[in-house]
Amino acid sequence: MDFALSDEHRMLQDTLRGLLTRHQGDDLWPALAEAGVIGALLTEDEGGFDGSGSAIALTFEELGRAGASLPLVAAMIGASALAAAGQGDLAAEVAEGSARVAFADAEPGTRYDRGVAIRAEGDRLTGRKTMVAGAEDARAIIVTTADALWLVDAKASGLTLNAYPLMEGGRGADLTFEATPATRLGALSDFGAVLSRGVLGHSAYALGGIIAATELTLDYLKTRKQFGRAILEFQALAHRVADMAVEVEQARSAVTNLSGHLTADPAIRDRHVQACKATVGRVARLVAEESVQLHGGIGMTEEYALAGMIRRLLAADTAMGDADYHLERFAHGEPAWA
Amino acid sequence: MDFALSDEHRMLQDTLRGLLTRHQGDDLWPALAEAGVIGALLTEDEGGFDGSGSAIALTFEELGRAGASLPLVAAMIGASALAAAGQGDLAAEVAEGSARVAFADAEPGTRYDRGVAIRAEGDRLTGRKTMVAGAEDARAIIVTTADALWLVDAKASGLTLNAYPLMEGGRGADLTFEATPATRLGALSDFGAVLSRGVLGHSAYALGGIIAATELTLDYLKTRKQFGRAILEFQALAHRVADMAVEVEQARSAVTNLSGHLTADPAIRDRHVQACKATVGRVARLVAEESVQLHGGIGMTEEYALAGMIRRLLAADTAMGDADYHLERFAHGEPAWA
Amino acid sequence: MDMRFTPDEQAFAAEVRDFLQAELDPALAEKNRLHKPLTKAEMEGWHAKLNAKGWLAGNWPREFGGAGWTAIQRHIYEEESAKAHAPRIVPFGIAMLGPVLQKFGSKEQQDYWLPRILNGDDWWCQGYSEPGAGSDLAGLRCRAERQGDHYVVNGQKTWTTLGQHANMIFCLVRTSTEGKKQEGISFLLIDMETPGVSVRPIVLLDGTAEVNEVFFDDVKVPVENLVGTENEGWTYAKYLLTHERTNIAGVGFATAALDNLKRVAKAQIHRGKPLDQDPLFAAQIATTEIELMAMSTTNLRMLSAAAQGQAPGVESSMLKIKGTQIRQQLDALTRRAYGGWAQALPMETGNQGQPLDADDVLSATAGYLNNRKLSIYGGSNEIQRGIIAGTLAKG
Amino acid sequence: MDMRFTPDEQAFAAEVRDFLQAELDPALAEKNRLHKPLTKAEMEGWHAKLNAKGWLAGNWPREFGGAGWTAIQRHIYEEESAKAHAPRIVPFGIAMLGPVLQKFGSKEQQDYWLPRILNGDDWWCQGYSEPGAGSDLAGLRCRAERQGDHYVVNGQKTWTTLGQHANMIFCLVRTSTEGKKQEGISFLLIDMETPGVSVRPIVLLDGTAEVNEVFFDDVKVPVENLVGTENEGWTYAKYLLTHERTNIAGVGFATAALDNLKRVAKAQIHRGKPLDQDPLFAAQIATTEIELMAMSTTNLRMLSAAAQGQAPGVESSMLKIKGTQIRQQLDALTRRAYGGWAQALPMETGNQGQPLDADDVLSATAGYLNNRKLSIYGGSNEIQRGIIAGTLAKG
Repeated sequence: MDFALSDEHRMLQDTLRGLLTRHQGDDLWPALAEAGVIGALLTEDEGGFDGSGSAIALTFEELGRAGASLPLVAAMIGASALAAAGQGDLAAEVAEGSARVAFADAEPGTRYDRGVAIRAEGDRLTGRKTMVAGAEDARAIIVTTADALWLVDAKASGLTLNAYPLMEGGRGADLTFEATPATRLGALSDFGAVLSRGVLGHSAYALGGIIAATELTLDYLKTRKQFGRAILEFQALAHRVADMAVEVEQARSAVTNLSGHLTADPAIRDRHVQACKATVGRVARLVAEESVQLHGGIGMTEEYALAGMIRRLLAADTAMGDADYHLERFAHGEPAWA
Repeated sequence: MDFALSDEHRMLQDTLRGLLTRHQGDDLWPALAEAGVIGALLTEDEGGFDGSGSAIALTFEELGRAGASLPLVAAMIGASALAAAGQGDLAAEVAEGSARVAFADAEPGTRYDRGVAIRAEGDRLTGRKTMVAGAEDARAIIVTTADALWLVDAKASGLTLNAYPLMEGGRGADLTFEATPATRLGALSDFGAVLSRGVLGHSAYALGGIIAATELTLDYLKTRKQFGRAILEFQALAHRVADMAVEVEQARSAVTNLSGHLTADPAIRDRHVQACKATVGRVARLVAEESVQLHGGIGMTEEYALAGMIRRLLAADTAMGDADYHLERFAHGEPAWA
Repeated sequence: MDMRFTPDEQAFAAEVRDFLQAELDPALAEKNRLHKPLTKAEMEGWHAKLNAKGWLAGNWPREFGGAGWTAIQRHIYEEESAKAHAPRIVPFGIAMLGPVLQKFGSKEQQDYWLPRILNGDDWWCQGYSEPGAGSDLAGLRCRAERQGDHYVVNGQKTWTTLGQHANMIFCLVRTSTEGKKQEGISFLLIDMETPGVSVRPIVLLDGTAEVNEVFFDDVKVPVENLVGTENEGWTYAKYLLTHERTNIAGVGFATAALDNLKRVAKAQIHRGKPLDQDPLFAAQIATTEIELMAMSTTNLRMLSAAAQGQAPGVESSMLKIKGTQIRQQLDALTRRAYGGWAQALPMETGNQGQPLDADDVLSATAGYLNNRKLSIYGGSNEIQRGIIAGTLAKG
Repeated sequence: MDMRFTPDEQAFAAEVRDFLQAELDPALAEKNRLHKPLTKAEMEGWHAKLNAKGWLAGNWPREFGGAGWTAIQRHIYEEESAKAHAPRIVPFGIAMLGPVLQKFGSKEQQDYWLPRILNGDDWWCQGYSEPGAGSDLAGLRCRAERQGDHYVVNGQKTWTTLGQHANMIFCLVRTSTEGKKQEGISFLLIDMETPGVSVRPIVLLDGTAEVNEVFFDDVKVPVENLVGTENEGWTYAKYLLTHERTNIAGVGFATAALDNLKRVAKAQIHRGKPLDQDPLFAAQIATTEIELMAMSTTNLRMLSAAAQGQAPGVESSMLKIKGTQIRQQLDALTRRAYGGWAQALPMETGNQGQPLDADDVLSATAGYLNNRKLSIYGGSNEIQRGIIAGTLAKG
């Protein structure tokens, strides 16, 4: 039993921390791609060189700590799904960073059902997807329907795009499909391993944000004085910080569990997918709400670093099914992907 | 709008407080009956002289504050159901305190379903009821089945009784029926008003216990010193006491709501039945657990007054459907009695 | 015990509903329902309609031009107008400054300022909090130095809600540093067009800009703008805070939010069915509705006790805590009902596109984020817990 | 990263399971599962079997007759034995006093007392808490005065678990009132058959009588029963407390409790179906199971870090809090699964009848009530929160 990072992963972590200090915004993606970070998320078969749970978890945790908003989960899911479906060329381009793909999962009018606002007829899609991160920059879009995964070219006929800023910081879009030609990559359940890696990515990203928000809050409470004392000296608040710290460890362990069971038997893996998302989502919201409350007014302001953290935490809970969604499926003993 | 007690009810309250100070144990029942307390729970048609929500709420709240364990809800339900079913003579005897009845509702093997362990065939009952308070002293037993209310004579053939102490302080029994002759009083849903009064009784009793436990805890925290200060001066604990105080008001209002809607349209009444039991049950458990925790070790001991309060609070939550049971029915928009 | 409103009160409720039906522009109500910021003109227009009806200052005595409503009537008005999504009456002049002037102001101040409040001649804002004095309000440091017939004010105020619209601000300022920190505070009325006053908006995490910082740099304020006695301002400040706490439970807002949540849960699909049929979500709605049923009665119990002359105790602190818990829970559930659809936010600053058909979704996210303030401002819930515990400790 | 146990550890786990299979009397396991108090003979019998196997003192080094297990091995033993409902090893001699004597005792004390612990010659109990010194342990007042070659002890101890079976007690006593309250405490071994020692049972709210008060009235204790140095006992006490916190997460107990809860929920009927098919109850079970999955890994992460020599920080406090929350939640759910059937309690004092076929129901109620202690004793959860916050404040 060994929970420490391997030497390779420690190097990857160092690389990431350096990159995230030096690069921001539009600059960051090419820097990550050049440093091989996308490749670290993918196996050799997928055009990368690692693709392990540990590599995925540590990469997204670092991105989450730094608050970088990138559709990197989409790249990972995309390259992986494309490779599995025999579209190796595009997968390789995504892996090396020369092409981007988006992942269209959420739909209007439903919480997390798939196929409510979109339907497939033959090899054409009609309907709408929403909150598609990075859609404006994508060469192709991976689309979920009720039971399948599809590939749609960004320039395909009948596809219109309406873009806007996302809560988490990047940009997203509504995609409207009108008999848009699409390639069926396979049944949703065939891509359980791929999608589970997506959940790990979002969860580790949330974990990074949880840690950052907790540290910022603790720092504030240690420094800021009220009634002549550091706020952290008020026992009622100190105990709430302690409870937050306990939950942060729960979130870390949930990510560790999924990371360690990514290649396990699907039934076991899916329980960890659900447990991970349920735990991390719950803790993300708790930390978001408690951080604002413990800060007081300043925690409500856009100027202060917490605001963006809060929104990213909420978004990470929401991506690919929130805590309630996965808890409910866990409780019913249902698979994660069906 | 007036939430104050009427003069009559203030007198009833004074009478009760006096009686509960002077009488305990076996002595209490005849004293209450003689003072007309059972009559206050019943309408004139039922052999009493009041039977209003206010009278019921204040009576059971006082009993709950004093920690008196009596099957008085059974007497109220019994007399009321008997009167409604045309069994006025027995009802009158119960009202004046010369006969007692028990109310057999809970069953083994189920949370709160009725008719799982007992069934009716013709006018005979077969099966088992459990946790029947006051069964040893009862002349007759009111029994619930899946859809009806029955009257069984305590000496009826095929009825065996196995008695034991109840958690709340009194004694109860398992009743085993073997083709035991019974009188069908009517469908369960016909007795919605009667049963709702039972819920009000248990809830107000719990409210009295909630108040008593909160006061005892507050008193302890004010008096007892740790690390050289009164425990209540520790802010983390003081804030939890404040949260308890807020919830006590919620419980009080829930009881007020049911008390004020006891004779409302059944659909509205039932929502208040469910909301009342859900609120009071939740607060009862919260106060029970927080009181023990805030006391520390002494709160775990049988010798200290809290122990009995805790058990009575748990029992009151459990009687006639706990908080979860009623919440679930409220959420589904189901009637309380069906 | 009688839980019903009196016939008079029921008639009054009907009159309020009729008024709202006749006077409230549905477009304005819809905008308000969607948590979209109203313009200054929209708020002033609504004030003018209420003033024409004589209802703008429900809480003021008739002698000052108010409606002289009972606490129950005020409650009824607030409930009905929240349920109809009417704009909230901007509280700074009506609910806060008015009562202070009526109790502690000079005859001249009353005669001059009170009619101007009713007529909308001034837009007031509140200068209480400072960057270093939030929950610890008495720790404020904004200085006012007497120089002849003027005070000269230097310092900063913050969390000044709707200050961007205001031409007047009432401020707590420090006129003495001797004695306890509660001593040496004075209550000043400051014209925001005086040289040296500047306002800077604070954007909140939901993207709105409804609060501000206000800076004072050698601002000259005539001494006749002092309310009451110098260094006695803490007394007036506390008086004002108790008035700020009217309608603290927010039952009407919660009722409107619950209705909206049920509407959303009926429309959103979950596991192939309307979300309100999902046992877990239905139980979460039910839990909150049951809490609201109880709190609503707690609120009435306390109003009724106050109407019968019972001195208010910690009731307002209890209602503040439970009221904000319920509203924040409703906001959280509404946002969560939208699931993966709720990942965008209508930032006021820089409009770079909006999702399609998503006004309600955006408002749910913004409402959730914005209402995190409920448990922070007006005395945070932690401060309220301290007040309750302190009272229980003495009792 | 590798989450699996090593082949050696897996083999050890199998050996533990084989041992439990061979040696654990099913009737004893069942009694333990039902939270029924075990007799002294039953506990001693189990100790003897473990001692014969060399496993009674897993935590002791081999030089003292222990098994010298790693932290992981101890974890595996505790997990497997909890899942099999084996009796818990009575901790006072093995887990608490043993390590203190090994670290701070004289050669004579080690040679005399340690083998007696293993052989079951003595039954030890713990004299730490006092009526006025619970969470504030250092505030203890039980006095020991040196008189020649004896100490004379006067005072009272409380919460002395299983003290009714004990012939020996290790005590913290005050030998000086000078300096800080942590100074002036000494660690004494006291023969409970000495004149002046008396034991009074404390009945708990679940009806059990497993804890006691112990009174000392001019009790003479030979000076050779002082462990270490006079007035230095606080150091030894703290050392003992860190050892008491082994297995603080209670993952094995929680796993067994979860299995039991699922069994009960499958059998109990709710709305005409097995309770585990009720969406609300299933979600509550799932919530707790998910918490346990995470905590179990938190526990292993911390064991693994400790095995690699990382200094322990606030981990044990975190595991104490989360571990007790999970166990108390499981206990609450199990009791609630029985619904209206769970209204009786098996009081040890005065047997006046028992409900039919209700052993499991009674044990659920008793287990729920008894385990409220988990968040109180061994440093209450409030104390643990203080430790965590204090460490974070310094970090």
